[in-house]
Amino acid sequence: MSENFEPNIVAFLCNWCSYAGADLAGTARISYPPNVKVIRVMCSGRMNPSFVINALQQGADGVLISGCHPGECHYMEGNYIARRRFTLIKKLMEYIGIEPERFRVSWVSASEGEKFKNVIAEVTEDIRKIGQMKQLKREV
Amino acid sequence: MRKKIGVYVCHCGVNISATVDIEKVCKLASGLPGVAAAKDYTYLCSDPGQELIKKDIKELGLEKVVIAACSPRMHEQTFRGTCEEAELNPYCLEMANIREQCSWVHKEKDKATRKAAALISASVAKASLLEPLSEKEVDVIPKALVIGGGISGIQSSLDIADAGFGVYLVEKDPSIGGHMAQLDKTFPTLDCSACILTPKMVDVYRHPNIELLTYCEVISVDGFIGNFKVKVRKKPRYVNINKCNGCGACAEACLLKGRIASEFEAGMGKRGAIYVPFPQAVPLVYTIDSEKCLFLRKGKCGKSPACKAACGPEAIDFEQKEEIIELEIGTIVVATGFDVFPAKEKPEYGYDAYSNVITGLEFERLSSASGPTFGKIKIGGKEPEDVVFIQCVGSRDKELGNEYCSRVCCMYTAKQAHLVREKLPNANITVFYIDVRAFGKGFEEFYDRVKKEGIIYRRGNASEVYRRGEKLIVRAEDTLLGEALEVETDLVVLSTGLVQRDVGELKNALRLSQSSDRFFLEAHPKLRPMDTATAGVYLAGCCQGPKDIPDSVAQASGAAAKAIVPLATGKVKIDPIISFVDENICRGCGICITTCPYDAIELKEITRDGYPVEVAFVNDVLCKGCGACVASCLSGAIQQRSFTDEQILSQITALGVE
Amino acid sequence: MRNIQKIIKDGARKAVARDDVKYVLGWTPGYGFRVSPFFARTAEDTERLIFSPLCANNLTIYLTLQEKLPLPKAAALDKRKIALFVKGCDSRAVIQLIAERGISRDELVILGVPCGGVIDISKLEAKFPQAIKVEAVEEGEKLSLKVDGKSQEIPKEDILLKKCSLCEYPNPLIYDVLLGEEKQKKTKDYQGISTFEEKSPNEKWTYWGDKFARCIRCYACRNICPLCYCDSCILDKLSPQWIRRSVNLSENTVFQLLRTFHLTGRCIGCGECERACPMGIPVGELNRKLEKDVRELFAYEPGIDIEEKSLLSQFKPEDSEDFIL
Amino acid sequence: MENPYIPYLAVITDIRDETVGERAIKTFRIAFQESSVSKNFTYQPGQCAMLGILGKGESMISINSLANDDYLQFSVMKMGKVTSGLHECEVGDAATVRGPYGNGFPVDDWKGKDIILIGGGIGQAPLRPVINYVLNRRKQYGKLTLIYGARAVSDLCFRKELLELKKLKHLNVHLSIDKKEDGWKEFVGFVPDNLLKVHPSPKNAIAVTCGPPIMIKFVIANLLKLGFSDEQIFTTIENRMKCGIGKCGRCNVDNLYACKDGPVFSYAILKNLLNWSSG
Amino acid sequence: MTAFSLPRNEADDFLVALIEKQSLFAPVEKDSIISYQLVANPGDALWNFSNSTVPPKGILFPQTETLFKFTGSEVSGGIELPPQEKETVIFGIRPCDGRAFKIVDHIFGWDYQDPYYLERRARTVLVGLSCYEPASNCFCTSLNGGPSSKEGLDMLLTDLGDRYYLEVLTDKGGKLLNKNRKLFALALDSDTKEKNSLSKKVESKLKRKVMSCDELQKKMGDLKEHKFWEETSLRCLGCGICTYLCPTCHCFDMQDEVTDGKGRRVRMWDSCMFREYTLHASGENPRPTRVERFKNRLYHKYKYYPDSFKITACVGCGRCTRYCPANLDLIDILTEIGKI
Repeated sequence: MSENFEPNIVAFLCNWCSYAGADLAGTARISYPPNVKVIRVMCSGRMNPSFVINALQQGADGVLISGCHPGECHYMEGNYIARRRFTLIKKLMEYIGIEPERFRVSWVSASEGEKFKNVIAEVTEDIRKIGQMKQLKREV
Repeated sequence: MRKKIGVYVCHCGVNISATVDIEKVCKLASGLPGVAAAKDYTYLCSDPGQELIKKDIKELGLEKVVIAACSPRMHEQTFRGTCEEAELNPYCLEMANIREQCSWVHKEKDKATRKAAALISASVAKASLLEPLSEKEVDVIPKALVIGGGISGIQSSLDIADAGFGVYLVEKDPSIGGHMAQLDKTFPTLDCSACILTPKMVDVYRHPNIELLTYCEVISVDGFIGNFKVKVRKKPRYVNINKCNGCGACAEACLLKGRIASEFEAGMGKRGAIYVPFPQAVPLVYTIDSEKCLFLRKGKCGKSPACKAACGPEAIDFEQKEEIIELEIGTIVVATGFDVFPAKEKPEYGYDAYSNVITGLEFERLSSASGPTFGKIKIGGKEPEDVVFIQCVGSRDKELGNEYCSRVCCMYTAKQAHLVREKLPNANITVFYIDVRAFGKGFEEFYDRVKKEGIIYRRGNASEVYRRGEKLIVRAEDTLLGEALEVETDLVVLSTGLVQRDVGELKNALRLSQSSDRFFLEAHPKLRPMDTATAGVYLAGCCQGPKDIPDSVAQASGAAAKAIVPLATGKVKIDPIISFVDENICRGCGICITTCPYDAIELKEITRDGYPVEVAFVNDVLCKGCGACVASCLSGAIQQRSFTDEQILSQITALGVE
Repeated sequence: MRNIQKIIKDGARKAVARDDVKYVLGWTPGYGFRVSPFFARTAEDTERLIFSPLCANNLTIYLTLQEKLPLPKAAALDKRKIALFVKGCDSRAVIQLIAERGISRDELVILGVPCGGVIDISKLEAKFPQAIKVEAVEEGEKLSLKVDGKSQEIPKEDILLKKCSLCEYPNPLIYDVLLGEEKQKKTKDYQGISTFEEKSPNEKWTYWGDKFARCIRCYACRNICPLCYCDSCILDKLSPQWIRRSVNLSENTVFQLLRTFHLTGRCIGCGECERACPMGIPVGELNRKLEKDVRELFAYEPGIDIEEKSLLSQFKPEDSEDFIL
Repeated sequence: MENPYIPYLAVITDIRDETVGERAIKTFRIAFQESSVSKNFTYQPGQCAMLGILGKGESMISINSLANDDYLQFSVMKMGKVTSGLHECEVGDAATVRGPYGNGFPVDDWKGKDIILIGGGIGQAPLRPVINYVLNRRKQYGKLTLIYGARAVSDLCFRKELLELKKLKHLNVHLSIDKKEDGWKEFVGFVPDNLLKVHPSPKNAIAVTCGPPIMIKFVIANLLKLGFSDEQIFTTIENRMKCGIGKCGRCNVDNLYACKDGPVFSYAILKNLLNWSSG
Repeated sequence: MTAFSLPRNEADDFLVALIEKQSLFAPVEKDSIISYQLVANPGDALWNFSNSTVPPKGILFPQTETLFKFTGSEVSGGIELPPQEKETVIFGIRPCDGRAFKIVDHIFGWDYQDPYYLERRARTVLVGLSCYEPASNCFCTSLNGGPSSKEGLDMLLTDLGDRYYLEVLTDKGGKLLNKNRKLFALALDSDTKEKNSLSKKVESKLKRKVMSCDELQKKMGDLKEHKFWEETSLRCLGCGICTYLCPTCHCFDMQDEVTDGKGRRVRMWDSCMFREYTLHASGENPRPTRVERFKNRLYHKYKYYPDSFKITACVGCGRCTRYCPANLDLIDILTEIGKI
C-alpha cells in the first residue's frame, strides 16, 4: 500500500440527525479528515443497501451511513428498519471477503458534533489501514 | 449536452474562501457536464447574491441551480425562494455544503478544495436529474381537536374557538381542569389556583365553538393534516348529562359515600361511587364509578339503587353503553399532561411505609381550603412541629432514567414551605435540595423571600427516611458542609417530579415520537417546539416536557396558533418530496406498505394489459418523504422524488471519481 | 412406498378432473436421469407424471413465470386454478409467495408430497454416463436404481443434493391434499458457514472471487428462483443501471450480492439457484449464510406462515446493533 | 480489414423541436468531422444510420435527408437512453454516425407508378426522403399522395414542411388528427380511416406506410380492402438493433435481419414472417 | 493431408512448445467445471474429458470485449482501438466445437466483416482432439458431425493409447506443425486404420439421434404456427444457459461504459432467451413471451440459419440439454417435431 493512500469514503447522512450533527461539527469548527464526502438523504431508512455496494464498486474505499439514534428517528422507525438491512448486507459482504471496515454505520444525533468527528476519524483511519477497495471496484 | 445548470459558489465572506480555493472550484465546476455557468460571490444569500442567480436563471435560461455554500439546513429555503422568484421551480435546486462540512472542518486548503469540488460535482450530477415538483394543496376541515382538558388544553381550546373555529375538547376524566384544579396556591404570585382556573373552565363550557367531550378517550386517528378522522370512545357515566342538574342528592344517598379514595384529593379525601371529582367540576354532572358501584358490579345495591331513588330529574341510567363517535377535524392539539412521579419508586423515602411521608400534590390538597382538612396542615389529626421537604424526587435521577429536571418542584417546594410557615409559624422547616432552580419571572425573588422566612435550605440529597419512635428521621448529607446529618421530623413532603403519562395507543395513533425523557418529541427543540413530526398535530403543555403554569399556557396558546394556521388558510400544502409508484413495474407485494411508518401506502387495483393487478398507491398527504419504502422495494417501482435511486446513484458516481 | 407413483397419478387425475383447474404441474421422466416439469391438462397426461428422488425441480417458479399477452378487450379472464405438486421446500416457496401476494391461495390446488431428499443427478450421470432409461425408488436411506434394466442400490447420502442432507422440512407445510407418508425431518446446521465466517477477508475473497469470476451471467440462478418474480428485474434496467452487462469480476460480484440480498429473509432454501448454475458456483451458500443470520439475529424464517410480514419491513427496538458506532 | 463498428465522428449542427411532451421528437442535422466522409456518405431514401453519442450508445435512426442534400438529417423520438441523450444535446455537441445501413425503398423500381405514402406520428420521417426524391424527379412518377396523421396538431412531425407541401399542386396531401381541435379544417380521425376516405386507386400504384404498429396493421388491412396487392404494399419494421450490420442477432425477423435486409419490406414478404413489429 | 504421430510421453513437449511461442488455451478443470483457459503449464491442460462445460467460442468471441475506447463523452480525444493480440492456439477442441467455429464464421463473415472475430480467427490455430467418450446427450452425428469431424479445425489429434494421431487439416495447421516438426513422426497406414476404426467405435456409442438437418429445416418450415411450441416452451425459465453455453450462439449486445471519465464501447454476449433482448425502449416487444423467444431460438438454429447460410447452427454437443435447469431436452423436442 502506498504511503500516501488517501481513502475515498462516501457517507450517507440522514437529514435530521447526522447531517445536522455534521453541521454542528462545522459550526463548532471541529476539524476532521477530509476523506469523507457526504450524500444527504432524508432518513437512514432511505438507504438501500445496494447503494453501499454501488459506492464500493464506483470508487469508494469505504461507506459510512449515519442516522438518528434508535428511537429518535424523525420518521419514528426509519433507522430501526434500516438497521436490519445494514446488519444483513454487512454480514453478506463480510462473508464474501469484503473487510468489515469498508462499511460502517453510526448513530449521530444533531447534538453530537464531537461524535461525528470521532466517527469520521475512526472510519478514515480504519480504511487507511486496510487500503484501497479491490473486490468490487470497477476496472477502468 | 445541453448546458442548463448554473453553479454558484459562495465565499461566505472568508468562511469558505479562506479554506477553499474558490477560483479553482469554479473552474472545475464550469467543466462539468451540463454546466452553463459557474460563478462565485461573496455572500450568495445576500440580496445582490440572489439577484445574480435570478438574473442568470432568466438570461441563461437555467433549468437547474446548484448552490455551493452553507448547509442546506441553513439556506435551502432561501434559495428555493430565489428560484421561485425567477420563475424556476424551487425543487430544481441542489446545494453543496462546502462550509459546515468542508471549509469549517478542514484545514489543508488543497484537500478542502478537492473535497469541495467533489461535493459540487455530485450536486451537479444530481441536479441534472432533478425534476420540477409541484406542491399539492388539500382542503382543511375547519375544526380542531384538543386532547386533554387541563390548563393547556383549556387554553388551546379557548384560543382556537375564539378565532372562530370549532373545537372538540376531549377529556378522559369526568371533569376538565387537570392537575391545576388540584393545586392550592400558585407560585410565585400565591394566587389561588381554583380562582384563576375555574372561570376558564366555565368559559370552555359556555363557548359556542367548543364541544366538550368529557369522560371520553381518543381511540384512533386516521387521515392527515386538514382531514383527520378521529374515533372517540364515550365512556358511560350511567348518568344522563342532559338531565343531571348537579344537585348531589345521589351522592348523598350512595351506600359507598365517603368510602372510596378520591382521585382529585390525591387519595387524601374520600368520595362515593357516584360523584363529581370536585365541587367546581365542569361539566357539573355526576358520574358513577362502574368499578366501585355495587349495582354495576354485583347487580344489586340494597333493594334498589339509592342514588336512582334520590335523583329528582331521573338522570341515572344504568343501561348506558359505551359509545364510539367519529369526528372529522383539521388539526390536533395534544395536551395530555403528565403524571406525578410515583413516589413508591424511591422506597428509601418510605412513602409507602409512613403515612406522614406525602407527595407534593398530596400537600396541595392538604393545604387547600377546599381540601379534606379544609386547609389545615394536619397529619393524623396533629399539626406537625417539624416539616422536611425533599427535592428532586424522581427528577435528575439517572438510575431511574429520569435525567431531566421537572422544572416546577423547586418553586412549588418554596411555595409549600411558605404555606407551612404561614399556617404553622413555629414549625421547623427544612428543605433538602441539590440546586435551586428559580429561573422564571419573579421566581428568584420568591425563593429569596421564602428563604428569609426562617426556612432552612440544606444543600444535599436526602438518602433515607425512617422512623425512630414518634419521629421520622431524614438522613442526608449536607454537601456544602460535607457532613452527614439526621433531621427529626413529623412530616416529609417529597417534591415529586413530573413524568410522561402513559397515553396508551394514542401515541401510535398520532404517530408521536418520544424523546429520551419519554415526553413527546417536538419537531425541533428550538424552532418548532409545538410541532410534531406528524403534520397537523401540535403539542401543548407538559406532554412535551415538564412546565409550570405560565409556560404551559404560553405553549398552549402557541400550539393553538399553530393549529389555527391551517384552519384559517383553509388549505395545506403538501411537501412534494414524497414517494411515488411506477405502476408498470410494481408487483403489488406490499412490502412498502408494511414498511411505511405512516400507513401512507395502500394497494389499489388497476388494469394492466387487460388483467386486474394490484399495485401500491401512495397517499400524497400521508407520506412524509422518509423514503423507507423506496429502499424496501425490490423492483425499484417506488421512488422518492428528489431522492430517486438514479439521482443518488449519480451522486455516488460523481464522488467515486477521485 | 411402492404405491407412490399410483398415489401421485391418482392425485393428479382427481385434480385435473376439476372444472376449476387449468392444469396440474408435476414431473415427468425424461432421457436418462432427467426429470422435467410437466403441465398435465388431461387425465391421459397425468399418466406421465411421477414422483421420485430425481424430481428436483421446484415447480412453484411456474406460478409467476407466465408472461401474459395483452388480454383482448372482450376476452374473459381465465380464473381457473393451477394444481401443483410441492415437496417440503417447494411448499415454503408457495407460502412465501402467498405471504408476498405473489399469488393468492385460492388460485392454487396444492398437492403435497413428502420428500426424502432429491438427488444431484450430475453425480449419477458421472456414474452412469450412458444411461437411457432410469427408474429411481427411495428405499429408506438408500436409492434403488434401475438403469437400463439393471438394478442397484446407492446410499442416498452420497448423492443427495447438499440442501437435502440437512432438510428440516421434508413434509409440505401447506397443501390441499397430502400424497404419501410423512418423512422424518433432519436438523439443519450451519457448521460449514460458521467455519467459513472465521476465515480472514483475504481467504474469503480468494474463495469467492474465484467463483464469481467464473459467472457467465446467464441469470439461471435468478430465473429459476421461485421468489425472483419481479416483472422487470432492477438488474436488467439501464436507468438506473445497477450493474453493467459486462461480465467481469466486479459486475459479477455485485450481481451475486444484489441477487442474494434481494432474497434476504425471503429465500426458502429450495436450492434451485445452486442446482441451476452451470458454472458450479455455490450461490446457495450465500443464501444459506443470510438464512443463518436471519434466524440467529431475528429469529425469523420465511415461508412458514402466510400471515408473516416481511423480515425487512419490521424491526424490534432491541435488534442487535453491535457493529454500529 | 475495415472496422464497421468504428463510427464516424460528427457534430450536431442544427436541432429543431418537432413535437414536445414525454415522447418528444427532435430533428437533428449532423455534419461529419472529416469532409472525406461527407463525400462518400451516400444513401437511398429509407436507409438508416446508427446515430450515437459516445458514453450513451447508438440508435438506429432513419435518415430523412436525401443524399444530394447539403445536410444529413435525423428525426429522433425520445425513448431510451440514447435518444434521451440526443434530446439533451445542443448544437455543437459531438455525435457519431455509422452507416448508411439497410436496404432503403426501391424508389427506382417505382418509376412510372402512383405513389401513396401513409404515415403516422414519427412514421413521417422515413417517408420524407421519398417525397423529396419523387418531387425531385416529378416527371418520372405518377400521382403522389401523402396521407399523414398524428394524435394532435402539436404531434404532427415536420408541421411547417407539410403545410408547404400542401401548397404544391402536383402532390396531394391529406392530413388528419385523432381528436377534434379548434381551427383544424382537415380530417379528424385515425389514419386508416382517412385512407379509406381518400380512397386511392390501386391501379399501377405503390403504397408505403410507416407509423405505429397498430396503425400499420389497420392501414394494411384497408389497403387490401382497397384492392392493393401484397406486392404493392411496403412498410418498414423497427426491431431493436445494436450492430446494424447483421451480426448481433436481435433484429431478426425469421431469417432476415431488419438492419440489413430491411427496414423496408413488401407486405408480400412480411406477411409470411413471424413476430415482426413495424415502425 | 498428411498424418503424423505423437508419442504420448512427448505430448507435453508439444504443449510446452505451444506455450513458448503463442498464447495457448487448453481445457482446464476447476470445481468440476471444464473451460478453456490460458495455460502456462502443460500439466494444467486436460486430455481426458468428455467435453468442456463452456465451449471454446469465447476465446475468439469473448463474452465481454472492448470494441474501442474513448475519453468521456467527448470525441475530441478520439477513438482508440484495443491492442493487437498474440498468435493463439486453442488446444483440445472437441470436433463438435470445432465445427461450431465454421458455422459462426458465416455470420461474422457475411456482408460486413467482423474484424474482431475474424482477425482473431485468422491468428488462432484450432487444434482438435477426437472425442472418445461422448456424453449421453451428444448427437453430433445427426448434424453432419462426428467424434473425429475435422470441419473448422486446423489440426486434429486422436488418442490411440500410447500415441496421438495427428492430422493436419489446413495451412495454418501445417505451419504450426512445421514449427514443431521434430516432435512428430509420420503416421503409418496402420495408425490411420486404427484411428478410423476407433472413430467408428466412438460413433457407435452415440445413442441419441434426430432427423437430418434438411428434414428439420423443412419440417420446421411447416410448423410455424403449431401449438406444439407453446406447450413446449412453457417449461423454459428464460435463462441464458442454453445460449451462453452453445458453441454456435453468437448474439451480442453493445453498451457504452464510462468509468472515471474513461469510456469504452463494449460488446457482450446476449441471449435471445432474455425478454430484454428484443424489448424496444417504447415497451413494444416483437417477441413478448417465452413462447416466441424459445421458438425463435430453435428456428434460428434449424431453419433461419440454414436458410441464410446453408448450414444448421447446431453441432449436437448437447450442452443446452445437459445444463438446462428445467430439463428441456432439445433432442426430445427435435424428435417430437419429427412426429408432428
